[in-house]
Amino acid sequence: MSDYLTRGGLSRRSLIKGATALGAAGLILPAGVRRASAEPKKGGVFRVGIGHGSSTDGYDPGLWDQLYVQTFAAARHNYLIEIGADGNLVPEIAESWDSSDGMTWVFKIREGVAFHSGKGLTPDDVVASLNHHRGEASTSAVKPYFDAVTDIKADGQNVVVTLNAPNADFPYLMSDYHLPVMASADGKIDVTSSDGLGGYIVESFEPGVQATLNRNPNYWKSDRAHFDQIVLLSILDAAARLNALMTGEVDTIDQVDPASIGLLESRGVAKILSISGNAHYVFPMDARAAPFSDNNVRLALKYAFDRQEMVDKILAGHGSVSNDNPIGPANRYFFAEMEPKTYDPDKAKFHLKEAGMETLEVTLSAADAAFSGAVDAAVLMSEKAAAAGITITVDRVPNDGYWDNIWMKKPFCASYWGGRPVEDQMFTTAYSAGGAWNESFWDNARFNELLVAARSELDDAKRREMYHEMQHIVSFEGSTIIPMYNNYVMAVSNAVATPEKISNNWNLDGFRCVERWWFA
Amino acid sequence: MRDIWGMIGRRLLLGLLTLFVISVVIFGATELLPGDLARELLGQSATEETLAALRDQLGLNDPAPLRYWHWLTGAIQGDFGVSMATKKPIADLVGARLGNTLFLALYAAALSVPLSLALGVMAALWRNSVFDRASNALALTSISFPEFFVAYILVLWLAQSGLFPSMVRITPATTFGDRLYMAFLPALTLTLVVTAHMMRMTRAAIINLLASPYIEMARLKGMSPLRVVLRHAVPNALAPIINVVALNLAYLITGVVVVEVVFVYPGLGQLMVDAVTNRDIAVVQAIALIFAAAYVLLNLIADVLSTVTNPRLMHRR
Amino acid sequence: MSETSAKPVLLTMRGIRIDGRSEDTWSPIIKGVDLTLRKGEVIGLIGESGAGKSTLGLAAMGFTRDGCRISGGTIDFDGIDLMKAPEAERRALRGKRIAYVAQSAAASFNPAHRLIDQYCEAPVQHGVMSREKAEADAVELYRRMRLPNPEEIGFRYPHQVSGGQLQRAMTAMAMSCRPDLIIFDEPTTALDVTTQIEVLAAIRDIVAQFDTAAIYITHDLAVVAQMADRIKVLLRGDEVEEADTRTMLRAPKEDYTKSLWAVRSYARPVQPPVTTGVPVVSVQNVTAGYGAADVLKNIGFDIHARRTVAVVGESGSGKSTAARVITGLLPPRQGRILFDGQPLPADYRQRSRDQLRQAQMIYQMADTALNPKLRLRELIGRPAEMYLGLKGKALTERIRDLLRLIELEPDRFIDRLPSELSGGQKQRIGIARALAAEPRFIICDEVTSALDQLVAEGILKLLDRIQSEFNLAYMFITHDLATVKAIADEVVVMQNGRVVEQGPKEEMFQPPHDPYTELLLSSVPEMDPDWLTRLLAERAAKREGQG
Amino acid sequence: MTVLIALLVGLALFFATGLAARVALQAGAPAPLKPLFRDMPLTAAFGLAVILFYILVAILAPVLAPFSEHEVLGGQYLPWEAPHYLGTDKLGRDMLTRLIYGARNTVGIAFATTVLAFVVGSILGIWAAVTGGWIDQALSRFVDALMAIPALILSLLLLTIFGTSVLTLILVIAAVDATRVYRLARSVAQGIVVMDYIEAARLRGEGMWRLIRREILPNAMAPLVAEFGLRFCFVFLAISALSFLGLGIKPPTADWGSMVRENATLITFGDITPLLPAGAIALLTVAVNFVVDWQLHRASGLKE
Repeated sequence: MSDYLTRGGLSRRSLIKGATALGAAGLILPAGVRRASAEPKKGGVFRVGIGHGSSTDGYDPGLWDQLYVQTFAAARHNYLIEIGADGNLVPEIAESWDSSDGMTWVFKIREGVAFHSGKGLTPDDVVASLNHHRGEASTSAVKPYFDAVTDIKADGQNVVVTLNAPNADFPYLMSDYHLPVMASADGKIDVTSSDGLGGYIVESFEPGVQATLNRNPNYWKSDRAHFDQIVLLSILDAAARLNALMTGEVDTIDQVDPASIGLLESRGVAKILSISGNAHYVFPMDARAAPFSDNNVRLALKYAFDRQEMVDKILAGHGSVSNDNPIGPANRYFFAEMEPKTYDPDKAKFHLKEAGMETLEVTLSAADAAFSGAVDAAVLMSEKAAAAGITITVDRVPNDGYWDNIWMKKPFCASYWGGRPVEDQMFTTAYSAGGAWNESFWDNARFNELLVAARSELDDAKRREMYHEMQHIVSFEGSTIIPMYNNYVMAVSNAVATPEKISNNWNLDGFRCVERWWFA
Repeated sequence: MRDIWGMIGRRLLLGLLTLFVISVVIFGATELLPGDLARELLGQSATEETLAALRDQLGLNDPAPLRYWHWLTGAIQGDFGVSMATKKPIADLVGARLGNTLFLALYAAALSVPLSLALGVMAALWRNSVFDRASNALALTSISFPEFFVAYILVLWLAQSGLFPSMVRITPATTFGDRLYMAFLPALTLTLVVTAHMMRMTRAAIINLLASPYIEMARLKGMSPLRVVLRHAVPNALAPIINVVALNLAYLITGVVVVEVVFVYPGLGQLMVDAVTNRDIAVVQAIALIFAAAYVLLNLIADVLSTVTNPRLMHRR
Repeated sequence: MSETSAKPVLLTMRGIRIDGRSEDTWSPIIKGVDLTLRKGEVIGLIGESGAGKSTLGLAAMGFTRDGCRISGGTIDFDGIDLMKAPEAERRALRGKRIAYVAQSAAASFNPAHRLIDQYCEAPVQHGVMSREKAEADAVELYRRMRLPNPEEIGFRYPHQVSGGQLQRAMTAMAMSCRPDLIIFDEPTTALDVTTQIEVLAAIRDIVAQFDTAAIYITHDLAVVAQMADRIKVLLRGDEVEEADTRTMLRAPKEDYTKSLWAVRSYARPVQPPVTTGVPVVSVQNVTAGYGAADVLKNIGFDIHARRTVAVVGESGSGKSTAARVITGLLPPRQGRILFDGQPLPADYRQRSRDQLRQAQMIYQMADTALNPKLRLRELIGRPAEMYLGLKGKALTERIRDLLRLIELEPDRFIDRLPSELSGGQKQRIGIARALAAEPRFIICDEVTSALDQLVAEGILKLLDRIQSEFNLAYMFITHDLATVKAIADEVVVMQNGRVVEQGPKEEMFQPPHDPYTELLLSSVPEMDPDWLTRLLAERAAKREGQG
Repeated sequence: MTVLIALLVGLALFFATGLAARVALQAGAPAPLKPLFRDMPLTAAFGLAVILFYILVAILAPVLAPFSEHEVLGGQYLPWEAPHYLGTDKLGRDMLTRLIYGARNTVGIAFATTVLAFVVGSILGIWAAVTGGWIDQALSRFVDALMAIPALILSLLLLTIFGTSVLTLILVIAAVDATRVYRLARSVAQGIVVMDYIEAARLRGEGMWRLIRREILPNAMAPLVAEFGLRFCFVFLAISALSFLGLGIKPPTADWGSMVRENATLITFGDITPLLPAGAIALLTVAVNFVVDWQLHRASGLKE
């Protein structure tokens, strides 16, 4: 893991200019998996079984929320910027980008690219695509990203975005899966249209069931989109997904049930791809409410369970221990040297005593909607905490309505984060005071101060220092228990070949498996 | 025959009343569910601001009775509206799924009804024999495992060996033969689930009659046991058998969510669970009414058949 | 009735023993009976319920009901050993050479099939004749059985045909293969007297025409006297005696047989008619019915204390409906019921508890009138507890008194369930339950018609005794004129919902009669082997005279 | 081959248990009950033995179980060897212990639910049959409407609204089941209310409660008991189906339905683990129905 740190020497300039190496990819190929053939072959029907999908899935990018629509979008759409397998920002529809002050961002739009409908791409399409997420009437989930955006306009072949404050990481936002470039008319995009710039053209789509797409013969990338046809199947049941893979109904599945990883490997019909990233599971505590308002209580809980056991049992080893740190090993400024927390009932008791308590009784609300295995993780925590005099009552709540009734409503619950490519985004979203999704309602003056400072800090070493301090604050004063980073675990049939590096920023090779993989 | 048409008319009216009650119950229940469509659509990434905007767009800010009234007036005019989530007409959304559901239900019925009737008759014929006890125990065992468990076992035995596909992918281009082949495992699972009930009822209905004087009469006329059961007992046991078959058919249409999930079968059950989860009330209502209508109609058909096959009701003095 | 002693023997049963299983033990039902039957001969089997008549009759077909087994003896039918023959061979005989006519044709015809289909089943399945020929044959036999519309009646379902006609159709069906032997198992017991005549006549003629041997099972001596050449009397699985019909009627040897003969002689002393005083119950101008149809049309009669009014009529005459009106289960459309001169609310739910207590009812079928899950203690005790407020020891004492009153030993019976009683005992419990309320008026709805005559006699005597002891008024619903003779003070004859005749008993049994009463009276079988022949001749003559 | 051997072993166990139970019951039963057991078919003896065994296990769970119900003892999926005779589950809890406690929780909850459904359903059903008129019509139409909504979806709705505590789980499943019981009870009672003894009781002026409780209910018991057996088992299945949708009994409570669900993916690999709880449910179902069949047979008076 130290690899990440030694390679972290990014210059401010290189960050601002596109297409520069950034961190390292977290590909961990299991032993024994053949190296993929270097030269991708064309052809075949690639079927993916995805553990998400709902009848309400649609083409409105503002409402996308899960892997099915994300992968579906990646198959038919292009974005301004792609995050490469190794974490690089790769130009996609934006040929290049630049900013002189971090406030005015100029994206040069690629020429000679056409939508599936045959309509040529113009910068106006890009403006309309971004504007869909802005403004009062927008229902987009990423509307907050654009709070700082004061203006978006087309300027010749460029699109110029103006911010109200400098943000060095702004290009990263433009890679967000909510922001595909879509065809526009009269300054509006059509959210009921499947039309896109991507490598595959939609043939049929039944929400919650399947989508079939055919290769776009006019795709501007020649070294991508190798399959003739792709089929995305929504298979919600974990066992059904496994069965589908084992009986050859699909070529790839996501979210392999940890319990069956070993058994699946031993069958030899498929290989497991276990990609470590920044995704992590969390148990936020409401920092405003007793007893969690006392940091000693929070620390007691943080020492009262066995992180390694959780990684072993909940993730079946496909993940790594987190030190209550939302910044993952794949991030640039990951603070790996922070003193680890181990299961230490005495230390937990000590902190309890500091808080003036002999015993502690709390209720932890969890549902597998939060993350797969959340209830089990809560039970494990509860069992271990008993030794420290802490009684955690696990309240398994319905999956249905979890995000509405439990999350950010109950004082102690389960949640997850997909991880964010940049520290600022992660911290701003979930840890800054008043942040929309500050799920622990945590408010730390020093942290808030550092957050603003780091955002516009130009010196990389100072920036690193600031982010390290912030990670330490979150870890030891924060109100969020983060026991582990979860790998993205997929299983692919032996017929499928993958590049050597598999993206770790999102599942299924950053949703791009449909574009990057091929049949051997 | 006049009587029958009268009965059908009355029952249909009553069915409409039932549908109305159900629509109120379902609407009320979905109203009581925590959260709403906007919240579900935006999921974890919802903020108060985006929620408010989406709610406004979806018309969720109207009071509940008003929304119900809109829905009801639309429904009465045959317009079940559009899915609030996808903006597609409900008819499009539900249509294909309904076809799939009916196909699977009929498939499973075509397997299970003859099977359970035959087993039931044989068990009654050789009552208390080894065959009777064994088929009874087997039937009981098959209903005492959870449906998804039965499904997984069948997949383990019949799909992993490559005999049948473990999941169903139906497209408009799928031929009927392919459909039969692909949907075999879900249909078999359902068959195992419903056979026991029908078989036990058939057996009981027949045995119940075996003490009748006319059965003794048939035996005293020198008729063979098989003929006694088939010709003399079965026609009189039809009413309870038809009823239990109707009940199970209704189950096959309305109660197969779990099997649909396991075999990735795009049926109505999954769609309804999905719609409930998403609080897409228009879809929930439409499917609930389809289910209820299926139930009402099947019961009606059962009653009509019971009447038609009962000479006492068919041929009045 | 022909001379048959010279004909060859058809059926020989020797030392027949049949066991029945109750719980887990086998107990004998038939204890070694012999029976010999010649071709064309009719033997009457007579005895009370439990005598084993039907069991023996069925055994002649080599058949036992479920839960029974033949444990000894031999059955030889025309040279075939039915005990040793394989089941298939026995099955081939049944319906073809030995046929069966059941007690209730309504229950024994399969309700799902037309009569003709059921007729044809045996001949076609046994390969005796083709379906077409069988159908033609059916019409012929229906005609001989004097069924109306013989061409069409076969195409009806059983429920569309009246009981008397069904019974004849069943006899025709039994004849379909021209069997050598027919077992008649109480074929007229479920029929009204007037209908019974026609069926008896038809059966007798057809058996004679085809020279078929028959075993005629019945509990009714007068009936068997008309039908049988010989009579065999059974008692609890044993043969009491056997003799040819006339000898048996004239000079029975055994005491038991004599006691059977003697039943008919019971009649209680005649009470003078009451003309003054307020009747306990007065039915005034009552019209009532279900749906649109009136079942009762303007009927009225009075019942005085210590008097029994018998309401007589055939099924469908409205006599039970009258009882429902009085009890308040069926509020009348017109008319009213007075109790002690005071009008009763029409609906029982509006009556006071005391009004309910005053009028009690005893039902025909004790089986359905007593809750099978309650013990006698509660069955009898409940009215006493409810109406009289008795509790604990006083209640138990009262129950014991009542049990003694109905001649049941309290210690043995108080904690029994109805299923542990005989038919007569059950009916006594019904009486005790009515008495427990200390009523003034009791409706007895066919209370003896489901009972053997000896038992019925006991019940009638008990009712008689209780009436004088407690000063009760009885309304006695019955179709049986013998019962009327035995117990009534006054008689109300009903037909089609109307009262055709009413008055004191002596007047009723003396001419001149209303024509319907005349028909009823003349249809009661008499213990004279020639009665049926004579009656039919008389009626024919009368028709001639009228024609 | 293994299936065949398992079948043979199963059959042998069945006969052995049945015979032993019959002998034991005859020997142990009080004198008045002895004939009851003497004539008992082997299936019923087997069923009774199994039920007694389950009850015993449920009552004695804390004594029998080698570990505590939800203690995490070691690694996940440990093999079947001492001290974990049936291995451990995915959190490292002792499988045998979980199974034993599962008997207590699952059977207890299923029993409470079924009893509740029967009390409510049969009383309402009989009441409707006795009363008739508009009350009967209104109740029956309402129940019809509820039955027309698929049970699983109705329970899903109700549970989502009212939460998934054990109490609501019992109430909701009982409510859904009660509609089925209502229908049966009503139709059975309709056959009984026309009996003369009911007429006699009405004419006597008996109240509704007494009519239901003393006059009708005892006579409606046989079909109700038969239904009870099946419904009892359906409750397990309902709970496990709800676990499938994430609404069953809450962890860390051991419950067979959820245990099957938890380990269901392992079936794909032919692993026997999920068979244990599923088998426990199936065995009990079969046992209960064997006993019910026997009781029905006795009640119907069919002798063969």
